[in-house]
Amino acid sequence: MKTDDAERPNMAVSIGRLMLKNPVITASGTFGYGEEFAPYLDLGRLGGMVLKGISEKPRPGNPPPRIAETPSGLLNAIGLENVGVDAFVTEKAPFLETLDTTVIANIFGESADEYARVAGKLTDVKCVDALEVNISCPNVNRGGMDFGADPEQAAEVTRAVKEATDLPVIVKLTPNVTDITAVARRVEAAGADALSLINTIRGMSVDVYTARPRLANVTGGLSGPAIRPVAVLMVWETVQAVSIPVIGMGGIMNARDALEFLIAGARAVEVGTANFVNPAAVLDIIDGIERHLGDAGVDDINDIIGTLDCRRK
Amino acid sequence: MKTDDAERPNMAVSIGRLMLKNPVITASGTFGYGEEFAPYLDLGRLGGMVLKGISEKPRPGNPPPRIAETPSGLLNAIGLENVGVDAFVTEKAPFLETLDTTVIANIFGESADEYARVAGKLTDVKCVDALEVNISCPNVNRGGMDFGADPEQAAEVTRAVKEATDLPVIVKLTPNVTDITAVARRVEAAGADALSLINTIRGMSVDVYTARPRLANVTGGLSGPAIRPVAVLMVWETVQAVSIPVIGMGGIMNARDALEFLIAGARAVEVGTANFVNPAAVLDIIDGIERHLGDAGVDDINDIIGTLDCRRK
Amino acid sequence: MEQMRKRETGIVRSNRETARGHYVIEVELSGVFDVVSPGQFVMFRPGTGETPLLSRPFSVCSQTETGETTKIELLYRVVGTGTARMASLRQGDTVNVLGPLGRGFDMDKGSRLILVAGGVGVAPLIFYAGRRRAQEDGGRVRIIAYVGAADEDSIAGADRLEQYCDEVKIATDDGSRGFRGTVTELFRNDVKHYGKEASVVRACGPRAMLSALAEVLDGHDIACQVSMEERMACGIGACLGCAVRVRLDDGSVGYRRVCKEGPVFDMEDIDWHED
Amino acid sequence: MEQMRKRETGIVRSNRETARGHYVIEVELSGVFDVVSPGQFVMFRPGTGETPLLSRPFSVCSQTETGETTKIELLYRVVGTGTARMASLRQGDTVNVLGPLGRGFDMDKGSRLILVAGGVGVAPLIFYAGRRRAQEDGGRVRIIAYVGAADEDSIAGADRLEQYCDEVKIATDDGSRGFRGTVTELFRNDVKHYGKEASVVRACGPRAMLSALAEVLDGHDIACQVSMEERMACGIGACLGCAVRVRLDDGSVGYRRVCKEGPVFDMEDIDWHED
Ligand SMILES: Cc1cc2nc3c(=O)[nH]c(=O)nc-3n(C[C@H](O)[C@H](O)[C@H](O)COP(=O)(O)OP(=O)(O)OC[C@H]3O[C@@H](n4cnc5c(N)ncnc54)[C@H](O)[C@@H]3O)c2cc1C
Ligand SMILES: Cc1cc2nc3c(=O)[nH]c(=O)nc-3n(C[C@H](O)[C@H](O)[C@H](O)COP(=O)(O)OP(=O)(O)OC[C@H]3O[C@@H](n4cnc5c(N)ncnc54)[C@H](O)[C@@H]3O)c2cc1C
Ligand SMILES: Cc1cc2nc3c(=O)[nH]c(=O)nc-3n(C[C@H](O)[C@H](O)[C@H](O)COP(=O)(O)O)c2cc1C
Ligand SMILES: Cc1cc2nc3c(=O)[nH]c(=O)nc-3n(C[C@H](O)[C@H](O)[C@H](O)COP(=O)(O)O)c2cc1C
Ligand code: FES
Ligand code: FES
Repeated sequence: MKTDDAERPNMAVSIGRLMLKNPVITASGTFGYGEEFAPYLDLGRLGGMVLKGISEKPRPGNPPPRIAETPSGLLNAIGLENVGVDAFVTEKAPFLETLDTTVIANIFGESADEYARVAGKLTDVKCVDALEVNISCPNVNRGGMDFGADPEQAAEVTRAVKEATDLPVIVKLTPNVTDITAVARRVEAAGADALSLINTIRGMSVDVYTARPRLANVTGGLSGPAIRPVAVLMVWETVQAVSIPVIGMGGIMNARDALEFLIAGARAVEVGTANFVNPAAVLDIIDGIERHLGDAGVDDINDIIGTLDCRRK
Repeated sequence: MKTDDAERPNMAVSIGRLMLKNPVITASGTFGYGEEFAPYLDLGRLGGMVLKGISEKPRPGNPPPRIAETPSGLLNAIGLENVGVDAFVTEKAPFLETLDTTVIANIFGESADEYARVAGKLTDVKCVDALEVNISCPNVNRGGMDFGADPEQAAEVTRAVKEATDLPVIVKLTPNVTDITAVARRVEAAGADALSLINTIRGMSVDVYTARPRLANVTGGLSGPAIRPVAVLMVWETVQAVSIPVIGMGGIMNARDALEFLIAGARAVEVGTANFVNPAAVLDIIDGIERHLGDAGVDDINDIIGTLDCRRK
Repeated sequence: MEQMRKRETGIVRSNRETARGHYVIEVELSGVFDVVSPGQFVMFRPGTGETPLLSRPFSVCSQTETGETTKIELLYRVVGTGTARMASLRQGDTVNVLGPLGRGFDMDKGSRLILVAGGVGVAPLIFYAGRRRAQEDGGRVRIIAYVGAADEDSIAGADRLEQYCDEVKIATDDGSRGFRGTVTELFRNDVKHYGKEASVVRACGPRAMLSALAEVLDGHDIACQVSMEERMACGIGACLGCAVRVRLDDGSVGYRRVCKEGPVFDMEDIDWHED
Repeated sequence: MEQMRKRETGIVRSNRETARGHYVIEVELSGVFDVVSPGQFVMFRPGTGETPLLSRPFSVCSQTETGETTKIELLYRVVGTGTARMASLRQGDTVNVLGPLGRGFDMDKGSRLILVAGGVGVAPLIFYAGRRRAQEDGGRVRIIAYVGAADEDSIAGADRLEQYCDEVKIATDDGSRGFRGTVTELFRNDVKHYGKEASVVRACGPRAMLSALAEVLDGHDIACQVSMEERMACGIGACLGCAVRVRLDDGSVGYRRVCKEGPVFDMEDIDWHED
């Protein structure tokens, strides 16, 4: 590894007007509000941090068991437990203000209006640098179908949030759709500044000895290395379909995995489940990417992004 | 394990008018036309065998590399290589006629007409007991979108095949859709005798050292244990959405995995990738299910099917 | 900047089966490892290989400081993929350990201490009993342990408890050793004697056992702390995966994180009624 | 019914690093194992654990019959997950072996045999050379081996070739031993001498090396068989994953399965032009 700072490759990337010191961001719901990880790593080294999803009112979450391990995967049905936007502002934001890290608040709601209200409230919170809009949430006004499953509703939420805030808006897409590029294009047209993907893939698991689901909620969301090939493909397709920046995620455990997404065209990556396996995983990933650039003789991370070569040899 | 035959549990299941001696079927594309496996197991013990997909004309398949391993998964882009229906009838069918096994031919095409023609030709082949219609195939008349991705086109193919044959018709659904139950219901209404699911999930993988896709075809289909939670959920949802029998598959490696699908309501299961890991895997699965029934004091496999208990404790 | 905590690399010193399906693994940790309070746990993962994906939580059963390094012991039962893999570890193998984590038992100050253990729940209670003995100040504490197991062959750790306890009472489901029945039934017969003198209970075991214990203690004025189990992903309070239902001050129910607010809870705080 | 073939359980007898990153593993198989012809391979998988998912193909490097059991050796280089896991296997560990599989080399009958090996491609050629010597009938065959490696430290198996060969010529990319350059460049210098006498070539190595060899042999009347590599899922002809492009009789190109019609092919049957 390079020791001389002057010789170190540039790791900074930009997601529209959002500048990140490096392309490695912690993913929503896997890093709490940062506090829990403070004893394990210098949060200032992160490219960015996406907070646990915030809704208008506090939500208690689902009954346990909430998680189950599957081959190379984690099924979760946390149920979007969170303290609600007001408690976030008073209880969690002060700690985040002390950090020199890009903070992205993740928001969700049960109606486009709720999304807009949460976005509005967070706009004035000093530590929040951008919003990530989780549209993998049932629309109560539409029989519980996820906003993200329908391009039209995804666009509606995007418009509502854009009107409510002047922060950069990243819309987080769900993989549980026939054609993610159709949703991506509509969300782009509705004014999103960037896209992030993928959220978890719907799944379930059965305990065959008790004939019961392994999650109390029956179904959950699958994350972890198992979903990586699906995520890389969706990111690659989306990058080609839109012109706004795309943040890739899904099963990134190490620098090699992160590079798959960057080479496929993601301008940054989010790391989720890996934080559970090792609370300092993101640092290893940042260092590993830097080392890879050094080994490859590349002095700017931006020169790696989107370099996938699909020509037949 | 029970030694006395009289005490052994009943393992026979029926898929509509198709009777299987047990619920374990080998999956299309993972068991060739049976011949390759004959040295490794008594094919007569199988619940059934689905043949490698057959199209009207021979197809050469994709250039190599055609496969790549991912965490707990296998990505493949074989490209539906096959000898074509005529060569199948003359070269492969004679061997299959010597077997005492339920043989299900898997068919695909680039238009509803091609599906119908292949179905028609196979109807008169003595060894073929049923057809499985793979609708995860691009429709050349509709800009290359998979038939299976659109309920309407899926129904059209189903109708075309039903008109061309009097064999039981099992339609094999793709998981790459927003709502698999919508496709399932339309296919049922179009006359399918049964459904099977899931086919592979679309994915890709990047070699970060060469910045090239790990498959020459760039994208491929993901199978293996990684996809099991997704498959179990789709099977469970589909079972509740239709009244025709459902055959479940996706990542079944052992008896425990097979039981997940049966408990979730599948009347039979198909086993794919596991055949590559151990050519006699299906026998272990059949024996394991039988042992499980014995341990649980259940004397008929049908008493396990659909017993999933989702009530909160 | 203050000293960062980190996931430590450990070396397996020994790993042996002590009762049917039950193992004790001894791990030497090279980094700085905090003093563990009994009831605290670690997140444990074999150092190589990709299965299992997540670390698994285990109560610390003993801690020994040896100059630069710390040795900890975990007592575990093989129940699935992770513990099966763990059982295949051999001397010299590398493992990852994150901890100590969570809230341990409060050290009691009474004159009588009652331990109630179900299965591998004995692990933190061995640690507790040893620590309690070591901290005796003046008056000797009388320690009585109740240990439950499926059968004689699967009683793990009772011998270690005997080093510290005045009495170890055993219950087996099939009666192959000691009382025939559950450990809470055995305890129920004795509980009426315990109210008179200052007694506290420390318990660890499957939820059903702890729930039965809550019922046994109901109406008796005996303070009890229990160590709860729930599936965990992170172990550090971030994933919200390990929720346990508790009774809140206002009488309503809510969730707490077993890894952070627990694993040890005051018995009366847990909502035992349903799950 | 005739004897069924099955995946055999083997026990690791030894597993040692013989050159940088290169190992030789010796496995004892208890079941009936067919006589392997040099060039045939086995599908190999550690017997426990879930990583890797699929078995990996390895050419057999030697086979020894010892009464009821068969011992085989594999020579391998660590390049990824599966081979890394393989390198961590220890004596006594259980493994799964399916084989022997595919089409091996035709045994030559010439008076001069030329072996061209790149990297671990030496494995089946060691086996071939040994078998060829053992089958000598009357006239002695002259065996000349060309072995290529990255550098001196990563030359694997050349010593074993020396037991059977009259001459072993080495090429290293960095010139740290023998000729500086590729093994095919080294061979190119000699090829003109070989046409006169009945010579055959047996080669194994990376595709790029075999492709260069095809070009070197072009125009020379020397029969050559090559062992090809392609990623495999099943190893028994069922998945169609291991396709290699070949020239068909009618001049068009098509695919053949490396695991079934190969891994050994006549050099002129392969379509070297693109992939
Ligand atoms: C704070 C804490 C301390 C623990 N201390 C010990 C200990 O000292 N010794 C010991 O043997 N075990 C202990 N456990 C339980 C131990 O973590 C599980 O047995 C282990 O995670 C199972 O992993 P596995 O991969 O073998 O099983 P899996 O394959 O994951 O599951 C097998 C079975 O165990 C159940 N299970 C899995 N994880 C848990 C869990 N965390 N809690 C309850 N049930 C679970 C599953 O539902 C399933 O029925 C503790 C758990 C917690 C939360
Ligand atoms: C018939 C045959 C015989 C072989 N004999 C030997 C042998 O004797 N000794 C030996 O060391 N290796 C041999 N190989 C190659 C060996 O199978 C691969 O090195 C091994 O599968 C890599 O597994 P991995 O999990 O470590 O690597 P992976 O993580 O799967 O891949 C690491 C790298 O190796 C490449 N790779 C993976 N599999 C193959 C393959 N089958 N062919 C070519 N490249 C591959 C990948 O593209 C990747 O770049 C043989 C291959 C075949 C087909
Ligand atoms: C326990 C858990 C909780 C999550 N909570 C949220 C959330 O609140 N909002 C959100 O947008 N995504 C949430 N996610 C999804 C992750 O941010 C991420 O999209 C997904 O896990 C895929 O990445 P990974 O494979 O790296 O974990 C959660 C994931 C997990 C595992
Ligand atoms: C190499 C390979 C080839 C396949 N070919 C076909 C095919 O020709 N037709 C088809 O319907 N499905 C095909 N499939 C899909 C399988 O039949 C099955 O749906 C899928 O692999 C999921 O099951 P598994 O996880 O048990 O493998 C193929 C799968 C693999 C891995
Ligand atoms: S295990 Fe993650 S919050 Fe408790
Ligand atoms: S590896 Fe499956 S056909 Fe060759």
